[in-house]
Amino acid sequence: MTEHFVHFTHADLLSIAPEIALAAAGCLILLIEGFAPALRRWFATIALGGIAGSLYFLVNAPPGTTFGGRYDTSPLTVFVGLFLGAAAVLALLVARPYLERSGEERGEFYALLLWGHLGVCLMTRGLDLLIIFIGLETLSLSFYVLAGFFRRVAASSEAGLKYFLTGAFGSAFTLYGVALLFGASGGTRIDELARPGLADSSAVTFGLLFLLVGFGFKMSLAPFHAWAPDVYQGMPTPAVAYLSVAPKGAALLVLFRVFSAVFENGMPDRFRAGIAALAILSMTLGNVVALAQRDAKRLLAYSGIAQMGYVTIALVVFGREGLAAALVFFCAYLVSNVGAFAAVSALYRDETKPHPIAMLAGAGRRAPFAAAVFALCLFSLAGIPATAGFIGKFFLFKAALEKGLYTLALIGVANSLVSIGYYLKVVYILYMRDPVETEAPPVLAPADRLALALCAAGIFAIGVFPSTLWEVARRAAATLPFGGP
Amino acid sequence: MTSSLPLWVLPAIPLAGFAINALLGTRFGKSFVTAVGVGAAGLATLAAYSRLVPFVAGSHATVVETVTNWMTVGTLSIDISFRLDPLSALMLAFVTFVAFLIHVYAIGYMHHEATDAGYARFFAYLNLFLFAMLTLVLAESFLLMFVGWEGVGLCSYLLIGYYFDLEDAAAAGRKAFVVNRIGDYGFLLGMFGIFAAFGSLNYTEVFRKAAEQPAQFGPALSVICLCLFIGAMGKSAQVPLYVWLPDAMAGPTPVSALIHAATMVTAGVYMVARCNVLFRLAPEVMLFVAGIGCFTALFAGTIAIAQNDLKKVLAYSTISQLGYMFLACGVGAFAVGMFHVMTHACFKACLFLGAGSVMHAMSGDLDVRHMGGLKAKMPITYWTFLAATLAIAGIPPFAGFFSKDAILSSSFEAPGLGRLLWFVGLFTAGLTAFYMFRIVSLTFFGEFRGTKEQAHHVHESPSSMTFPLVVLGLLSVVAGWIGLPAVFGEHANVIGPFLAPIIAPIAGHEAAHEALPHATEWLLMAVSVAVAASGLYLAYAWYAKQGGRTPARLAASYPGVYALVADKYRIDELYDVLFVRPLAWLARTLWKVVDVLIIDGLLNAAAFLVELTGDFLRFLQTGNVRNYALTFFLGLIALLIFVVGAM
Amino acid sequence: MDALLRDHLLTLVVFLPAAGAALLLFFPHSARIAARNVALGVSLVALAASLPLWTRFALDQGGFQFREKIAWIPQLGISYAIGIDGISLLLVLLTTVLTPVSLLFSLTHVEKEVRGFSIAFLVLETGMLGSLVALDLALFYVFWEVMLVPMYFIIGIWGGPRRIYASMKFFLFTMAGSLLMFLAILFLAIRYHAATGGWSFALEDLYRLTFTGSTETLLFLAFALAFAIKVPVFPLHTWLPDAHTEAPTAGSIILAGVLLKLGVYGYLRFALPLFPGAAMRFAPWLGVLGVIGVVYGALVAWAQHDMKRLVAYSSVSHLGLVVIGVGAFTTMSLSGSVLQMINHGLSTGALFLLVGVLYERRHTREIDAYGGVAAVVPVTTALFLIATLSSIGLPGLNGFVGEFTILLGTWLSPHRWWAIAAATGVILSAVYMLTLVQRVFWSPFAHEENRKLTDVRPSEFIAAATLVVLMVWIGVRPNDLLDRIRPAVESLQKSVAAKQIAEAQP
Amino acid sequence: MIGSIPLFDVLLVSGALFSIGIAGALLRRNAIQIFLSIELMMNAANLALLGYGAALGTHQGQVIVFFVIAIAAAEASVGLAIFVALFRHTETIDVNKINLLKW
Repeated sequence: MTEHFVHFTHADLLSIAPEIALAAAGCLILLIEGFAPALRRWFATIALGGIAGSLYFLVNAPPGTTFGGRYDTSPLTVFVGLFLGAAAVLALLVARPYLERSGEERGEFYALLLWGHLGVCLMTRGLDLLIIFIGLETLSLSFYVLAGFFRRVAASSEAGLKYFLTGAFGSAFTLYGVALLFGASGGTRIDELARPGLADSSAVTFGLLFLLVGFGFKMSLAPFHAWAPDVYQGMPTPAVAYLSVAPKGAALLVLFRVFSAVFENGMPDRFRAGIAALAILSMTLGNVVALAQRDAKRLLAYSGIAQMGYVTIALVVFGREGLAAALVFFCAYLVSNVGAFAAVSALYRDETKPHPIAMLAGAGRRAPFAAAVFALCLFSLAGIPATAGFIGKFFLFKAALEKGLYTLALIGVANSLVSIGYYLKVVYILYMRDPVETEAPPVLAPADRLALALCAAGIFAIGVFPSTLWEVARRAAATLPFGGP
Repeated sequence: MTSSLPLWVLPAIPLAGFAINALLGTRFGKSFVTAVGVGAAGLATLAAYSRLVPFVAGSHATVVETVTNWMTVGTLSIDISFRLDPLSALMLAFVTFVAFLIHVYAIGYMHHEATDAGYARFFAYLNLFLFAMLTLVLAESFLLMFVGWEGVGLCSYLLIGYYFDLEDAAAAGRKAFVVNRIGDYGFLLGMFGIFAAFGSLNYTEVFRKAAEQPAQFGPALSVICLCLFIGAMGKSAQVPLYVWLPDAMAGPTPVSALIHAATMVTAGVYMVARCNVLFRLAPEVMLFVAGIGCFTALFAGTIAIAQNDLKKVLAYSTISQLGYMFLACGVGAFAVGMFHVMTHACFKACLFLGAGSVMHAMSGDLDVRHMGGLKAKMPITYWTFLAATLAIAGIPPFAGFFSKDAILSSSFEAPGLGRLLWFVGLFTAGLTAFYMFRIVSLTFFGEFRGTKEQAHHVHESPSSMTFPLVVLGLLSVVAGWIGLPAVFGEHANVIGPFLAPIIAPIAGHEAAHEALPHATEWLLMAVSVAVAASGLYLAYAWYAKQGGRTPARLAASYPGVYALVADKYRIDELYDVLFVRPLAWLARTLWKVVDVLIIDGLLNAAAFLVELTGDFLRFLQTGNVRNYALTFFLGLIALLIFVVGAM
Repeated sequence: MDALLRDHLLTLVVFLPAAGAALLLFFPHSARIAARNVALGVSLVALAASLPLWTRFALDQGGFQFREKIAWIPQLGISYAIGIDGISLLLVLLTTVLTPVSLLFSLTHVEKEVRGFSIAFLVLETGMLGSLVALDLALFYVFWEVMLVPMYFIIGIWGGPRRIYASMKFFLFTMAGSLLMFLAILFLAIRYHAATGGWSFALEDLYRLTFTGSTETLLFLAFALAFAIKVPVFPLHTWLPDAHTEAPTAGSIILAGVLLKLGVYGYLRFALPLFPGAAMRFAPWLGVLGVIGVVYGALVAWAQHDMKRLVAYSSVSHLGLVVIGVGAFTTMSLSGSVLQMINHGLSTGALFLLVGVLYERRHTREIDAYGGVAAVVPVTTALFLIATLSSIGLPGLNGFVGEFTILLGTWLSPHRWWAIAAATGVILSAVYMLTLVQRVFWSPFAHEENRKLTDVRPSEFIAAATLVVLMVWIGVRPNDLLDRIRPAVESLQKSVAAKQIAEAQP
Repeated sequence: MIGSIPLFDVLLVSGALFSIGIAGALLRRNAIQIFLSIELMMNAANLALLGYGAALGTHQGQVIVFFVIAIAAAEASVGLAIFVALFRHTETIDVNKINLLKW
């Protein structure tokens, strides 16, 4: 089978084209940075072009698997690819004005973002643990650097350090998990894990647990969440906007792939219980601690931890129904969360300083549009009907109840009640508190406006007309291999 | 019948008057208001009599006219329908007439009292009252009667509070309404009981069913009648719900005369008489009614002795007289009760208007201790007042004599406690004569005891006020002659037979009681006259002749007793301690403890607890990356144990 | 256009306000006058549009009318299904009347963020109307929650000193209830799926489900809790005094006028017919809580020294009576309850409005800050007096009809003593309301600063007078409403009875 | 060569290395030492891969290891760069002293 590594077929090339486009765009930007710095205003455009290209190739890639069944082009991957692409686009839109404001408009930001995105794409499309691991590392390495992007800011470098150490720690576990699974199945292809009898071997159990931990870390599931608040706080906000959504979705997809391959006919209860425990812990810890946050980005980090807790319920539900619910939830989470970070990046003047919520006081009057979208995103995250967030929870809890997971559902809604506490706290500061400072927040760049508008539109689109999305998500989930009935 | 005015017009006229005066009155000034207000009352009276005359002349057959359906819910269907029968006819006759007279009187009385706005308000309320009273009287169903019932209560509230910027007036208005509401509570429950028992609230149907098979409603009826009577106690100021009436004197005098003497307060008696069929099926309640009435008569009478405020004395005498009426109803002599209602309306209205006229002359002062010798200064007032006093004191041939005597004799012949009731009633009659003549003596006889200015200012009232006085004075002389006792001949008593139809025969009960032997009746009359006369004389001797030395000495020798009586037995204070304060305390406690402390306390505590947990957990995020790795690792270990341990 | 008016009248009524709000989004921040006029105009148009509902409503049929149904999430059988019966008709009209009234009052009294205020108010109206007409549980839930957000802003931004606490409390209380209902709704649909193989959230489909004891009880409680909080039923009422007191006058009017009714409405439309067995098992509790509410609310109202708080607690008392009528479940008591919802909306709305009139001039709600002001504001006094009389159930005004029918209906039910206990409200309401009148409008003139109090402005007068006219109308011709309520109530009772029989046989 | 060593022993050693790595990562204060411990963990994984590959008789294990080594190298370079960047601010890489971001 090794020969597949040496002889590319045409189909292989086409199927990998999207990632090549991303890599190329990144390199191009660095080259320009090096040889024609005058053109730096075009970085964002080039990056967007790269994304557009990759999406184009993705949509037109030949369906089916390539590289000897190691690389996937299915409705599922296309769906996820579009999801990731959207995240990247929104992040890039916010990035340019953000970097301008912080006077650090350096090309590597875009390049790293693109390469990180490339890594995430590899994670979602690889049907081979090795590819997935490489994707994971590509993502991590890019974002370690992005975390420390503001070299002159201690906090940023510290974020880099923390992300790096914890991330490497996590990857080590992932890698060991890969090794164990490889040993048990005799190969790295996921479908090889589907061999009957594997499920009960202890090597597989450990391997799965290590993967769960490793990718749970990427999803910032409690208790593997601790990095998230610090990193989010130190990292440039647009990068956070991407990091807080795309890799999490990819990680959950990987978990779905691996687990459904191993447990083709139903996940054993001990795993169910374990994952459910992670879900409950994340929801509760995330929400309760978020109540006590003073910094906007940290608050969103904890809210993200809680949201990941919710969506992990989908993994407990398992099977294609669960995946479909998870996909919808992530689409909703994408528009809401990226929107929230976009608003944060638009509402604060000095990007390199911390982002105390108190500074948002009166933003409702001083920056009506950004504040309104921010509030909308928060309501969506809180799951108020007619917003995307509600739809995400709706399908999630429906799936849970269908599986008879009443306790999980109850804990879930109890948590959303708690979460309202801090989401409303922010809204209250936005609208009901008089400004502490006279200086208005920066004027919105067109790109900011566009990003915010897109998110708002998405929130309402999903919230009011979810049926199409649900249909597409179900079709996509249906193509999950070994998804059970 | 078809040719004549429909009954609904009667209440409609004053209602229109109210509407016009309420909306436009302030704009067009006093003369306009007078025209509308008094005109409405006059028209209503005319309309009423245009129906009454043919009715009385005719067959006295009950007429029921339905206007429209008011509400239909489930099995409940209430028509707006009016009823003209002897009972309502009697009420109609004097209500409209007295009301009209008092409207006239008010022209003069209120002219200086009020601004244009106030004047309009006053007459608007008066018309509204007339509307409500007529609805009450003419209603064919309990519910419609209740509409009028509450309506008159409202007007009494509004008119007592007419001088809303006076603390006591405002308080008195509220007190009147609330105490009446307590009665209405009973009335409501009574209605519910009636509907549950009879499946209807229409008089015709209810009374027919009750009369036809009385047996089947036995115990229920006692409760129903008790509830209804509680309603009556509230409206007609019986012990223990009488406390609002004396305070109600804070209202303008015409109001006291019309609402709190002549008409509204008798509504309770009217209602009981209306329900006589039901009441006679509940003998124990009848006894209760009689007892309450009798006690109230005595109780209020004793209070009246020691009051120095002219209107207060009249108020207590009203309560006392109302007690008489219930006594009559209680012993089964409903017709007699209504007879007394009628006569009382005449002489008590006259008394109040007289008091008003005096008050007018004394420039607002009502303390009898400041008066005296007004006889010369205001003759008309004096004579009419005197006539009314003799009437209420029960001196033949004045109106009150016949009605009161009828009450006494019917209670005398009532079985059971009849004699006791009779005796108390008799004593109270003497009491009445005494305190009434006491104020007459203090007011009109002897020397003037007021200030110079008052003495200078005292004068006879304008004709608009004296005219009603005269008419009512005459009535208090003659009104009683329609109810001469049987001893004056077979057909001497007009009113009894006239009202007989409404005292419908009940299967198994004989309708009217057999008459007493004439000798006994003469005797009773003689006794009551003697008692009344002695009462009169005593009062005259003590207060007119020797200027109140004896009573002063008595008061001095029993200071405690005197103070207690003078303070109206401190019943208000008692209620305050028994009900008002505890309730207020309870209300505050419920609010502060249950609402704020317990419920909100728990909720806020829960919320606070969650936040506190957050504040603690927050510090698990030490910022030291090694702890992160540690938690990561521990989490992994826990997961391993959790999952692998389960294998 | 005709087709629109013919086939989509209800949709038109529901979404006109939302459209207006959307329009206002494009107004500049500074366009205050324009914004308030547009808002008022739109709400008036909505009112006009809702009148044909009254005229074209067919009296003889018990089912839903003006129905519309459009697939929304077809995979789950969720559809935009709306329609009204007699009950919702009246509440819809109450809403379309009270909204312009509130806005009319606010014309002269909301200065800050007028545009935002108008938008919030119009969205709120759509939310209320939507949840009144929704015949699909998912749709209902969406509208039900959507109401919260604008009301949260209305209280939180334009409210009184403790507005933050009040708004948060309001939001969390309501959420706490409705989240459980959310799960229950999903559960119902899943049960329907299990039973029939198809998906549906349509009310009438779910009516057909039957449940066994404990499941039914739990589902019922999940629904009932959400509605009980909204009503509010003792002891879940403590959000109400804060919300009503701190909300701006217009907000209080809508809160008391419409939002509370949605609790009772939801109970009648969903909890009761979906789970009649459990509903009947819990009816006694409901009645007892209602009785407690009546007495408790009245007493606590009496103890208040803040005008708005007093009126707020009076709402607890009045709604307690409505709850009793529902618990007693006789035709009479149910009709009475429905009617009383309208009455309470009008009378309490008017009371809040007139309290607002004083507040806007004196900027205090303390009763002791007034006294004897009838001398300076006679018209306000007269209007307030009428509203008071309506609220304490004076015959001839609307309140009496509702009270009487509820109490009589309850008396005829097995729970006679509820009526006996609740009728004390007749006394207590007179106590606290007349105390209020006496201490604010009557009694000697207390504070000189009240001299400069001005009487109602035209806009205020029109707003209040509208309500007064309606009070008199309902008091004199209750049949106009009762005729529309009757079929709905009867069909409700029929369906409940039928389903109870169905559940009786396993 | 490695094929001649029983798989169990290889796994034992790799497990031991991995645990030592974890211990080091948890106990060390110096960022670089922590990172080296993590590298140790990765190499433990590599060892396991090699052992398995040998046991399974495929070259795949070794192929993976090449990738991992490459990745580790990249990681090291990024990591050290970050350390340097941070050292400029804090004058130390003792992670106990690095806690601007917390709570």
